Amino acid sequence: MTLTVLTLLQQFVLLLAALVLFLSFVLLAQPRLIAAIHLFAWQGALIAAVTLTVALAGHAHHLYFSALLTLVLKALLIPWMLHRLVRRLGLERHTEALRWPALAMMAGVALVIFSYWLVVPMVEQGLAFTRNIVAVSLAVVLIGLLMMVLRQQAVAQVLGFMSMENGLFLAAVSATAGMPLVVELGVAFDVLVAMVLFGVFFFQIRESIDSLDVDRLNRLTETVDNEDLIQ
Amino acid sequence: MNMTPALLLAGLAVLLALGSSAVSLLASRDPSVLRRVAMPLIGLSGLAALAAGLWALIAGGDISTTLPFGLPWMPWQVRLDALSGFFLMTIGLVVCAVGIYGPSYVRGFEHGRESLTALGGFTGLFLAGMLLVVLANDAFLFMVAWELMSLSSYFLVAFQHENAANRRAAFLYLLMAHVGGLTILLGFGVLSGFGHSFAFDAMREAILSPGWASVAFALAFVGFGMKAGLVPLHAWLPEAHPVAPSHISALMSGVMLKVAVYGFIRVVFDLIGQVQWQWGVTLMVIGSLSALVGVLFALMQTDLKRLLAYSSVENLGIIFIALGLALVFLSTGHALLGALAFVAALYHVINHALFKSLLFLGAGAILHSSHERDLEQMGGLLRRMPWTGAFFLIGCLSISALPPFNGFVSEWLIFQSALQAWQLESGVLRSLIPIASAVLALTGALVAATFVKVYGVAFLGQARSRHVRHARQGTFGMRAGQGFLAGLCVLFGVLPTQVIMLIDGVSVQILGTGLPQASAHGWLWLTPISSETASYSAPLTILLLTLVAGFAFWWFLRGVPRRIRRSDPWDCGFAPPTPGMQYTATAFAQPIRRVFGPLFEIDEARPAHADGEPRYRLKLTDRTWGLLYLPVARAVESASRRVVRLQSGNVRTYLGWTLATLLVLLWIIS
Amino acid sequence: MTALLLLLLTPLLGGLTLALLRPLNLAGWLNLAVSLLTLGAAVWLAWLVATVGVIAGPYFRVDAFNVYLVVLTAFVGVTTSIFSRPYMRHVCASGKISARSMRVYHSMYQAFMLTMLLALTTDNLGVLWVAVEGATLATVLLVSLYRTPEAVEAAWKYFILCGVGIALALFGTVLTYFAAQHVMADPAAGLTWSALYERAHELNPTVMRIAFVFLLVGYGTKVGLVPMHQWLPDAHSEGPTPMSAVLSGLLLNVALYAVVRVKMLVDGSLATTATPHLAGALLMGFGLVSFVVAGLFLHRQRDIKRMFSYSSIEHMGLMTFAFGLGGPLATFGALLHMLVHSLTKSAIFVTVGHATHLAGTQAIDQIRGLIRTQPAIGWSLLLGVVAIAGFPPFGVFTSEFLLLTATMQSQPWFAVVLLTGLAVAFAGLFRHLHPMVYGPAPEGQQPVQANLLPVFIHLGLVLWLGLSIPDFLAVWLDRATQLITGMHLL
Amino acid sequence: MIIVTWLIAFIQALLIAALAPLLIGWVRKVKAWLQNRRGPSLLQPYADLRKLLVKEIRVPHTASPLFRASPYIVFVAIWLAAATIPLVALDLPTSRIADIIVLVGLLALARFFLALAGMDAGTAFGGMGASREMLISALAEPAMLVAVFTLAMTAHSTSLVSVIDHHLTDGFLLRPSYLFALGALLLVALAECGRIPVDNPATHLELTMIHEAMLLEYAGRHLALMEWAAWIKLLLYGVIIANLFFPWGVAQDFSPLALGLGLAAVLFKLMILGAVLAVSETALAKMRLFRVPAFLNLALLLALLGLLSHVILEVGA
Repeated sequence: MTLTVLTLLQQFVLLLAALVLFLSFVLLAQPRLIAAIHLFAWQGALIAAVTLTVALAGHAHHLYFSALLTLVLKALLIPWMLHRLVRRLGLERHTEALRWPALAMMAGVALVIFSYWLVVPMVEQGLAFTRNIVAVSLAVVLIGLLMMVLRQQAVAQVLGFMSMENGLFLAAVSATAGMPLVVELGVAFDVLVAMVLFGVFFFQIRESIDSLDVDRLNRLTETVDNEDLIQ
Repeated sequence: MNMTPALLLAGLAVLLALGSSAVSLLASRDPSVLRRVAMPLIGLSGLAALAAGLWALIAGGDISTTLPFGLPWMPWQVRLDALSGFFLMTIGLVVCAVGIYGPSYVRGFEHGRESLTALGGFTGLFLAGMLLVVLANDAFLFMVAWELMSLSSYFLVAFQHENAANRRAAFLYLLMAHVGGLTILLGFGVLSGFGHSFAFDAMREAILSPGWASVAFALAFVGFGMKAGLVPLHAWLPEAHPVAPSHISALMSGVMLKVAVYGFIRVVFDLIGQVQWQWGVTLMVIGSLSALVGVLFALMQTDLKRLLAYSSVENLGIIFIALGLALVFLSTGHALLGALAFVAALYHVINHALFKSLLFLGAGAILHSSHERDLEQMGGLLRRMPWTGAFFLIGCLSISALPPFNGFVSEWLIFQSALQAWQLESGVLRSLIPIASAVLALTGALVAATFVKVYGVAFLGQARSRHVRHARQGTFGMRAGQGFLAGLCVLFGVLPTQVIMLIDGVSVQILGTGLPQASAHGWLWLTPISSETASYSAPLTILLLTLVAGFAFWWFLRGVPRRIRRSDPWDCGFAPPTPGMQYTATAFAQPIRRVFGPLFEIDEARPAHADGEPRYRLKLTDRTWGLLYLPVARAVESASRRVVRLQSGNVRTYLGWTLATLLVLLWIIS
Repeated sequence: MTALLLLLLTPLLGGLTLALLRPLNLAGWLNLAVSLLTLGAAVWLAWLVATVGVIAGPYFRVDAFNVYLVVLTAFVGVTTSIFSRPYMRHVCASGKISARSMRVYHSMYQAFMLTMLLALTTDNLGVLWVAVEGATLATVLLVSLYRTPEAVEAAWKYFILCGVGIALALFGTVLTYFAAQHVMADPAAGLTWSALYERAHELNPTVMRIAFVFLLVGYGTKVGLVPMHQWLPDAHSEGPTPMSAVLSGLLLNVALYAVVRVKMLVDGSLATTATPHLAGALLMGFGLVSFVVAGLFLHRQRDIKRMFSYSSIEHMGLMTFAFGLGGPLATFGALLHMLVHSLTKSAIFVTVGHATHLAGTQAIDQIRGLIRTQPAIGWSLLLGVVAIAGFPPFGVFTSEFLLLTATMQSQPWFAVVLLTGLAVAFAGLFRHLHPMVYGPAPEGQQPVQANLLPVFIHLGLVLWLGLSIPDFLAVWLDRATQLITGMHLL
Repeated sequence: MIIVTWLIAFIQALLIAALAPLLIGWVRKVKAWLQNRRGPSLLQPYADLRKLLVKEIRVPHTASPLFRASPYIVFVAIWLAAATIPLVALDLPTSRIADIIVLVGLLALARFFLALAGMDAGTAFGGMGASREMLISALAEPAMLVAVFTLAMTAHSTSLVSVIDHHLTDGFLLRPSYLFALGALLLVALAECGRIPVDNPATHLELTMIHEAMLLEYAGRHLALMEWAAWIKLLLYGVIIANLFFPWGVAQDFSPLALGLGLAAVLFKLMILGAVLAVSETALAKMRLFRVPAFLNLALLLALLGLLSHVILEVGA
């Protein structure tokens, strides 16, 4: 597939998608929370931009609305809430370095290649353009998950979760010209509530283990020696 | 002859059993209700079952109907035919005795802490389950009844749950019963796969490929064998049977094991149909093993009820040897011989039911009056409880297969069928079968040794402990229950021809051939094959025995002064013996323990003269524990120990699992 | 349609009212009343479905498959609220939680019911997703209700794991939608399950495969399939007991329901490809693994509620396996198993609630001699476990009977695995159960004021189902079987 | 005719009881000769019996009624068993009452009560004797049965009459199975009748007693019955061995001549056997108890070999 066959807007979409992917890489490696939150906000903004572009391209009117929704939710509201939480938790200065950043990067790259390899088989019925978008968004989702695996800081984990959601949005808008409106709203509502609850939990966790290091949440486990079965 | 009344009677038996359990559940306030109402109902239910069974046996033919329960597309189906009738009769006989015996026995629990509600309720359910197993005509009802039987008997084993050993026994029992039940279920799965239905009729029609037939046979054998307590799947039996209340032990050993035999016969002989000689050989090998191991361990026990439980293993082994013979003969086309072995097996089934429950009831009577299960504490009970002593003696004689009692007849028949091995074409089988019968002979002799030990130590000599010295005669009900069974033992020994004529219908129905010759020479003579081959006249034997004994008695007493001087035992002129000087049960078994040493895991501590208070300690354990059970348990333990690492407690690890699963699946599908 | 609206609006309004309602003892009763009303609506709906067949509308579709789950959900909701009223009052009185938390509890209880019913009745995959995610959000606060460190930790794990899982499910949904774009005349209908089901064979198999993996992992996390199950025991053990009852009894069912719906689509789409039974195979694999692993977990439990949550995982694994196995017999068995399992398991959790109240702890090795102290509780627990272990005459046996025979007929080797797993799980349950119910009671253990009505109702029903399956239910299940497998059993 | 046969059977039974002491006397006499003693007269056993019968009876305090009943049961069981074997004539009604297995069963019955009686007084020696007796019988019985099965399978019948009949009609054949079976039966007979090298009927040395240990407490008439029963048992084994393996001379019809011939023949065979027994008892020494199992395993081995050689060598196929 060469770019030449694509319209300008489609090329633009691809560009934005690439940027989103890039941002989630940076997010994965970013040690400082505040900066990570900003990155996340930018990612949300990019998603909104993608939505807008697709809307322009496809004249799908409800997409304007969802672009707006995305912008407000992902680029403004959630980052602001996170920011506030971080400040109230006094974590502005908090930094958390990955143990082996290079390895993490490699893993991310591997995930990208994997997701591309995964979607290659769908060649028929002119999926060519959307296919790659799907690959990118899949990669974003997986990297988000990887970030949740690698980061032991609760807020960072939430960021990973949210960037997964970004990947989902990307797929939804770019590959399928947007989900039905009800679903969009429902999803947005869920994400918002989730964010609120995350906020609640940060405080609960901190008051229980006065830290936000999820590795220290290890009370509930199964390691005890029972007596023998035939006793 | 019309079969409907038989079916009605059988239904009545089930209802009475359920009713008795309902009564004791509802009237849980009053402890005496179990004694006054529930146990008599049990007895009546047994009576009804007995009548139904006899009717079905005499009438021949079969009758079936459906009950408004079960799966939507297949209601419960019940069927009463000769085979079910025979086992109904067996159950009925024992249950009658228990019904007579029970009331005064359970009185002992009325002041205990255990709830009699559970005892009565589950006794009724237990009985109902057994009856339904025998009546079931489809796999689903069969399994429901089967598991109901296991479950309720489990609750009865766990009845006195204060004692940790009982809890352990109950756990082991239920576990193995569950596994066995599931195995049987899988066997039915195979059969229903070929028959396209859970109904037995469909399975009977189905033609299985030999491979699948063998699979079904193996599953049934393992499942029912586990319930019948065949070695090496017997470990639960000597644990569970003794700890239940004695009348329940009688039911479990005397009847429940027979229900397992019924299931095996129903599935292998009736449902699978086309049999293979390899199955017969398997049965004979396992049966011989069970018989030998069972009796040897029985001989080593000092706990009376445990000893009886082990001897049940032995007797079930004998039954399965006979069934194996039947399979071999049938598969090689000797229908008549097959029928002979089959009848022998059934005969032993009912005999064992009679004398084993008699012995358990006797043990219960001892336990009831002296609170003692340990042989080493007993002695001289014959003079304390003469009736129980007499009945117990009859039980011992019957179980030791001594003429003219019933145990002898069945073993005689088994020997007869084994001796027809010369008719087989294959030399291997010809030489294998006599060896099995040699094992049988050895078993018989060891059983005699076992019960000489039991009777001699428990009932003869002098009491070895105070509470045994003050044991009292049981109530009339308890004596009557034992007397009933003892009388039946004698009857089944003295009139074998009639019994065989009764059983004949079963083999005619299942195998298509009976034993026409058996009663050809009148009720006096039992001639299984022909009068030239072998003949036995139990009535004449006992007649002559009594005549000659009487004559001799009269002869020797005539004239001579009837003065008999009581004196201290001479005992080679040593000091007058104290109870402590008597031969103990352990001592009695010592020579045989030494001869068959390798079979046991013996932990023996012989004290040196030096140490202050020398005590002799002996502990025998079943080798199967170390060979089979503990390894399995350890395997499960280590597996679970490994598996729990999944639950490491770290949320990131969990997320890692999710990611990994996702990637692996994605990789798999593309 | 009115019935449907009533069904959904009742818990919604009830939840809102309960969120505002101050007096506590009234709240308990109101909760019960709302649940009862919901049950009434559910029964009405069921009656309608029984008479007119499928009730379809925009975004909603009620057929035999989900209507019986709807009734089951509403029913368990009622019985659990019967139990939860005195229980939570006792908890509140003991000062473990504040009045505010009580309000949260009651409103969230109804919110949970709402999401469950919504997820069941909707015809739209997107709405289904929203509802399931909503269920997570509704319950996560309840898990952390007690605010103990363990509770918070459990809630966090529950939240994160299920959130991630559900996000993956959303991606799967998006992919499905993406595949639907090219076959649907009206793109907006691209998430309507019934529309998709009619044209399933046209959906792009490659996309559907990937989508299925995401949906399976996503909803599978909520079903509690190994190895995504880790949240389940934590959430069950740390949340309030009524919550555990409905989680085990309902949430898992609904998630499994979602998986099955998706499987039906994928099967249609893959029917013509080289791997027509891919979905079934994956389900069987997950099912068996969960089944065996959970059985092994049972052996090393210290906490009674954790133990029973593992047993839930085990049974969900069994059902998943059965659905994967396909075929009318297995499917019928699986549907029946859903029913009896949730009835039995919620009954067990109710009893466990009383038992822990009695012993004052959830630690297995400190719960002793229940039968001695309070026979009612001891026997209920014993019988409940007996039922869940698959002993007749309880209904679990019937379903396991069908499952095992079906397996033996189509996949004999798996039958052996199932046999082993059942034995292992049984041993694991009873080795812990025995010392708890039997044996002497510790000093000074006093009986508690227990309300075992729900237990008796549930066990009674399970017993009834074990003895005979009533015709209307049989017809329901059969129609559901026909929907799923395309074949009638009766 | 029936009456006559029953009469003959009855007479034969009495004859066995009457002959048993004589056989013992003969064995003792021969032993005495072998030891260069004159020894007691052949009829000494009868005298012993008479003496015991008139002596007063002592019963230990500790004994139960079973103690007094046992002698009768033991005696009758063994006598009945002996009555069913064809001593002089073949086809007697009594022999149809019980075949070989029943015969073994009757002997087991006698042994059962003997052992119980030994334990009844509650003395140490009684228990010891019972325990050892049961051990030996447990090992001897299978050997005995297997040996008998060999014959039974050859004759396709377990009835002694048919076995002997079959043997007679076949005439003299060199059957390896018979050879092994004969060896087995001889060993078993030694063990069962408590003869050297398994047990020593003459000793009362405490720790070596087996059979005698069970009779320690008996006196007078009871003792007489027990001893007599033991002698009949010896005779019974002798007759079985003699008539099964060397059946020639047994009367096949009831003509007085045949009967007389049969009696003469059986007496002759018994004389020979008794002499052989005496010789072996003089030659051999008594074994330790725990070497007896090896002895009896040899018997079982012989019996099994006999069976297998019958199955493999003689039937073929």
